[in-house]
Amino acid sequence: MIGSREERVASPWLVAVTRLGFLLLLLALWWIASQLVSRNVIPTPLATAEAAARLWADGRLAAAVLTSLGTYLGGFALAVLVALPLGIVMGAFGLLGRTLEIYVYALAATPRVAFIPLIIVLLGLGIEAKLFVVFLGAVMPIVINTYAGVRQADVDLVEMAHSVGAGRAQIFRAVVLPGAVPYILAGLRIGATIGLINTVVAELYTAVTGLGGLLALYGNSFRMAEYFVVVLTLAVIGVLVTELLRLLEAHLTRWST
Amino acid sequence: MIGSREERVASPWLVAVTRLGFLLLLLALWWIASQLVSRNVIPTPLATAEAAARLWADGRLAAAVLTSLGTYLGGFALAVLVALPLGIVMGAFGLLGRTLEIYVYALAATPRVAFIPLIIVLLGLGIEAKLFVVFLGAVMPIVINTYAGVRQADVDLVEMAHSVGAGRAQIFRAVVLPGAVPYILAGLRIGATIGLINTVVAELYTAVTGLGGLLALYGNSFRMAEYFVVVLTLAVIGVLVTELLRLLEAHLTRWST
Amino acid sequence: QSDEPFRLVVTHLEPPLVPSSVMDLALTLGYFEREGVDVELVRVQQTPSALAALQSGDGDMANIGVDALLQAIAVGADDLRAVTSPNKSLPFLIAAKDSVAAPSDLEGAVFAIGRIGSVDHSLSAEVFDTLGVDIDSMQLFSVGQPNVRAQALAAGQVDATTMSIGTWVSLPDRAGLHVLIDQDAYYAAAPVVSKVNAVPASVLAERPEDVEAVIRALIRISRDFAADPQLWVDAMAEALPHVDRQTLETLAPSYAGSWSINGGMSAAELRETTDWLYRTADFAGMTAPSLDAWVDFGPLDAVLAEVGIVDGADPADR
Amino acid sequence: MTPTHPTIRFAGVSKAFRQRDGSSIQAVQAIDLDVPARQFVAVVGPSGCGKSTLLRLADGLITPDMGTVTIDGAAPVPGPRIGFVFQNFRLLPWRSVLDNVGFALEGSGYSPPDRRDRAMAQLRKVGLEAWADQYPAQLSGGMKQRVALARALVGDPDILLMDEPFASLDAQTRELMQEDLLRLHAERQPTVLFVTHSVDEALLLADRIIVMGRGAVLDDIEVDLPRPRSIEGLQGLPAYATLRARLWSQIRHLVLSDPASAFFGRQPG
Amino acid sequence: MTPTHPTIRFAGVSKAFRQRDGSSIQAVQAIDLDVPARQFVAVVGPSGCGKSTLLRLADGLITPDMGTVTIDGAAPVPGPRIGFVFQNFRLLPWRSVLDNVGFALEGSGYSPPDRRDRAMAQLRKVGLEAWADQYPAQLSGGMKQRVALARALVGDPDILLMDEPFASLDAQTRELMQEDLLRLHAERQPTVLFVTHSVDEALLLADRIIVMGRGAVLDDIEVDLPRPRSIEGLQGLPAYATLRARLWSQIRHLVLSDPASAFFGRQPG
Ligand SMILES: Nc1ncnc2c1ncn2[C@@H]1O[C@H](COP(=O)(O)OP(=O)(O)OP(=O)(O)O)[C@@H](O)[C@H]1O
Ligand SMILES: Nc1ncnc2c1ncn2[C@@H]1O[C@H](COP(=O)(O)OP(=O)(O)OP(=O)(O)O)[C@@H](O)[C@H]1O
Ligand SMILES: [Mg+2]
Ligand SMILES: [Mg+2]
Repeated sequence: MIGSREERVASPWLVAVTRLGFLLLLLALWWIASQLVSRNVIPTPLATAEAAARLWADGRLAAAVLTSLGTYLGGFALAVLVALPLGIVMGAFGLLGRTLEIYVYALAATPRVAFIPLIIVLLGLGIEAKLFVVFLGAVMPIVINTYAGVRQADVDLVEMAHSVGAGRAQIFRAVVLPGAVPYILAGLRIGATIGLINTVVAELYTAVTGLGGLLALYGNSFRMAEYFVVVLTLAVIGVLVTELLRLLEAHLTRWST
Repeated sequence: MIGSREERVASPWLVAVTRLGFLLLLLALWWIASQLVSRNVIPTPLATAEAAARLWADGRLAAAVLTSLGTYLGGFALAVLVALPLGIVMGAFGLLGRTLEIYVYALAATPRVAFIPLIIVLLGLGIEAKLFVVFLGAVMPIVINTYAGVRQADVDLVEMAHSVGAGRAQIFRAVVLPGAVPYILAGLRIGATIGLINTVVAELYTAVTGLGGLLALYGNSFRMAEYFVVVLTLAVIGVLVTELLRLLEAHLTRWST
Repeated sequence: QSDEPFRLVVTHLEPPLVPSSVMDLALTLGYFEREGVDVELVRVQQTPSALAALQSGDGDMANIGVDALLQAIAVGADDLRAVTSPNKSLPFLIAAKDSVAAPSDLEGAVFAIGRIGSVDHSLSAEVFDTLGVDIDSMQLFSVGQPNVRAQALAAGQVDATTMSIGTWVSLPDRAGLHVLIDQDAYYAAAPVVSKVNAVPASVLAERPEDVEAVIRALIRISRDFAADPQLWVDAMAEALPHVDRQTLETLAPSYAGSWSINGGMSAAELRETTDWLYRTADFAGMTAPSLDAWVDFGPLDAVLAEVGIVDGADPADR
Repeated sequence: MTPTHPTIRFAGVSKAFRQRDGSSIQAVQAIDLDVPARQFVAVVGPSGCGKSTLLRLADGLITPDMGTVTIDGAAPVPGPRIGFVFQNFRLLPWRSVLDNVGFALEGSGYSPPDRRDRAMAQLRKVGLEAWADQYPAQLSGGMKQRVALARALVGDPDILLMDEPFASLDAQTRELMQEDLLRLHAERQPTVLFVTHSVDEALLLADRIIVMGRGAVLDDIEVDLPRPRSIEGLQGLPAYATLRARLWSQIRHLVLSDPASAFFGRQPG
Repeated sequence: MTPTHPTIRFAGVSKAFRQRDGSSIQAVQAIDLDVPARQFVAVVGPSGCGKSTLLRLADGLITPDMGTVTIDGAAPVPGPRIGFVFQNFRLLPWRSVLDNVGFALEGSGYSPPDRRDRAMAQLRKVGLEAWADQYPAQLSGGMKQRVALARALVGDPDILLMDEPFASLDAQTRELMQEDLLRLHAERQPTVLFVTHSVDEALLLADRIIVMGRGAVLDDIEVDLPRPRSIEGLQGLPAYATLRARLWSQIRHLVLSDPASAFFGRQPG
């Protein structure tokens, strides 16, 4: 952060206003694009709003959102439960970390689609398979960032903690984790966005349900206004979750001026 | 990092040995899985090795790797070129960052597949569309981590830089960026892995080429040994790129004991 | 005429084990070349990508599903026209677990479809209907892509599903599975044109000779294969060295009547297909277009005038 | 560069910091203070009384809530012409010792080799020439402080703002550094604000001593001792003993009269 | 807890640090040193001579390359019974002042309210009771140092390792803290290793003074001055003047004789 220490916090009101301004700009661009691109590939904002009202009224959108949210939040929660301890352990035990990291990266770099046949055989087409696909997508960024955060722990503070006789667990809880919070939260943000993407992937490649199912339906029948409604719904879910994470971060780093 | 300051660096030899040991463990598990899972869904390691030799001999794998690498590295490079400045600017100008962040998260949370029809209409089926898909995947983690890293800049050091009369650009170059290096590198790692995944996605959804093409080909015709060869090739590329990033990180953080 | 290669978009990644392989083989066997057209095959995974390619100008002709073409035209892409069909009847079949001995056993069982309202769903419903089985008595499970459906069946996650014969024969291990309804019975029950080659109006206007040359080449190769199925077996064996020759030998005779010798465009069949599709859920509330809103017989008729119509093969009624 | 001799002026300056619980701490309160050109002013006062805040205000690093800070009539602009030694060193961990010192010159048009030479010369003056290529993590506390000192001095500043610059140095090195600082002041005559905890150090170095307490200036003492000064020389002078006693009792009074202090009301031991 | 009175013993202890360029710095070299139970030992010496390293060795935070460090015959085990005041404070930025002090008790079986009470009592002793709920970023340098002091003392340690614990305190607060430390030592008689840059402070507090130079122990001086001591009281004693002069010239010699020092060969000013 640059600028003197004192200019650091933008007022929430100002932020709201500039965000709104940017939204209007995006809407204008969208409208222009809808006019320029031929063949109705891009629906107008108005047509999209109408489609949204329609989908909301007949309850389809809400039902799909609920289904997808269940998959998404479940898979993401699993990913957090696995990734945090794994990242921490990898960061804490240097040799273990260095041993596992290449396998973590290898797994992270392998497309989820590639595992779909295997997942279907082992987990079927139902919620287990979907949760696993979401989990696979969200887990890696959290592991990678947590690992990086733990390795960045302040050696002076760790030495201080040793000097008061703190055990490994306590050093983690009191020194290493609080220091890694900004990393972990950036990892959670990335994991949350990728988890959402993978929710759609899961809904397309195992039993077709939820928002992914709607996407396929409207995509294949070229109902672009409805299609855009689904895409925007996904974007809104993404924003809500990452904003919640921002609040969490603000809470966890309230000590910094 | 825990343990006293002195235990921090595992010898490269030891790391190589434990990695190899873990690899053997994985191979053993793979072999067991290939025996247990019915219907040839999992080929044996041996069958996979034979398929690899075959694919390598007839030049198909090498050609696909070259094609995919071109797309991958091109798209990733684009992502880095856009994401670093964007993340930095968002971190530097608090209001701008707070304004844009929700849109960045929204974009990050929207499945790439959802944009494919639009991308094809606007950019066609060729390399431009592919580069763009890779770019879209890799850019977000880098932006998010760079943004987080820049915001974590040490306020004391920034104030010191102000006191010697450093300008914004210099403060960035000398204080903020070096401090954000671990964040940026974790972001690059995640971006690199997602970029690789998106390379495959791009190759599946636009003109089918490269490793993504092979994956679809062997997947659709259930040639699992060949399929595994492609998956493993992707994993190896992921490992190579992230190891290169590790070397870069070691170079950039050589000052830390 | 353009010096650019003529880009033919196909939705398969290697010559498929069905008659639409003529597009790949016409290239490797030099049929296009002989007709004086420089064809470049562009491979995509699915019909939506192929359609988008036509719209972006990155493809000149695309082999796509009729349902997708009609959907696209319905929402405004009204300059696309079907000009020929090398694979009007996709050889679909219904495969099932051995425990499902007869279609009636499927009541209460799990049947996998692409998704509610998709073509495979509607077609299968039609097929079951003629056999006196109500598809709604089954648990329908939306599973998406054909290869995923096949995998789900192989993994025992569903009891039966529709797939193409090509997918069926490439399944590596069919133990415990069998064909419940074969492709002939399937087509007899649901005789609709499934795929056509479509071109945008701009290509029709700017490169008419190329369009005709492509159609001519496809007709010529289809006629050669119909005359001597062994030709197809040889060509496929060369193109797909990993496929068991025995498989090709078995498949070849079953395609005897499937080659589009006259271009595969029967006005009556196309009209029926339109009507049928517009009765399915995906087209609910829309009115069926007239034939000339999505078909252009012009190029095909020009070709047929030159090469003649073979009687007793696919009808060329207008 | 030829030195200029600026005047620092605080006029009614107040500065508060917000605290976690929403209340604020008045770090500096209604300060009126003129530091004439070339003057060497020491600032003493109990822990937390606002000394560091005063220095940051003088450099323009923070802006007052009320009142104005001016240097020769204009708002202060931080830069190498104002050397600042921070209480907590603030070295860039990713730069070598040499490049940390050179950092202060980067905005000011020196060529890189020039910068190196000047930084190296300054390192020599603080006895760390041999450490030029090491990183801060490898230095002892006193060595870090000397690097920070070198960085503040390398730009030939016209104003020196020093926050306990010798606190981490051993007695002897401190004495030698004090000598060097006195020589520098005699030669180039920068205007100096020097925070120290040592009354003796203040008396040795300063023309004038400001006593701060709870954010305010409580006393302002002219040090009319003859120069050149040395500890030994001073100790014989009656004026020195008087001043020392006055300062000592001032601070003692401040510490013992602060109801928030643990030493409130305690009798001298 | 009832105090125990441990003996610290260094036997042939050497410790080197690797440098960037591959060479190493011999921070501490062949040190033989016995600190008997209850003794208050001050360590003085020029910047970078290995004082902080000696303390870290005594706490078991680093292990010697050669030789052994023992406390009552066993290898040292860091914990709240050994209080360590670090030169650079090392407060946890994400914990309140109170919780920073309480941190030293977390491994040792006190109940949370007990911990709070003890930490609060200790904060009161350093005059920061009112700051208990603030975070370190809001403290001045001297306040941070006092929090670090409170943390080291809160466990009623039997051994105190203090690295310039009063360096950031104003003269008066420092004097009061020195009194408190002397009282504590008289009452509980912990074994103390106390690094300081002030010869006067060493003479005021210590039973014995170790002079270090370039990693080695160069002198070991018994301080046979009567207790209780005070600066004023000491200044009249001839023994004090003798010791002071001896120490002063020792360090001066060390600083001026180090060929790596800027002050090498300089004549006393
Ligand atoms: N972590 C480290 N890595 C490399 N060198 C180190 C490290 N810690 C200390 N040193 C070196 O060891 C020597 C002794 O350092 P130490 O901190 O013990 O000095 P000191 O006597 O405490 O000095 P000061 O009074 O300046 O604090 C110094 O030369 C220092 O550069
Ligand atoms: N960034 C900050 N946020 C909140 N409070 C602050 C901040 N900086 C200083 N303060 C408060 O302002 C007061 C004055 O602080 P300052 O650092 O100027 O004291 P000081 O005289 O330098 O003390 P010391 O001698 O201990 O360094 C203190 O009460 C301190 O807690
Ligand atoms: Mg201060
Ligand atoms: Mg030290």
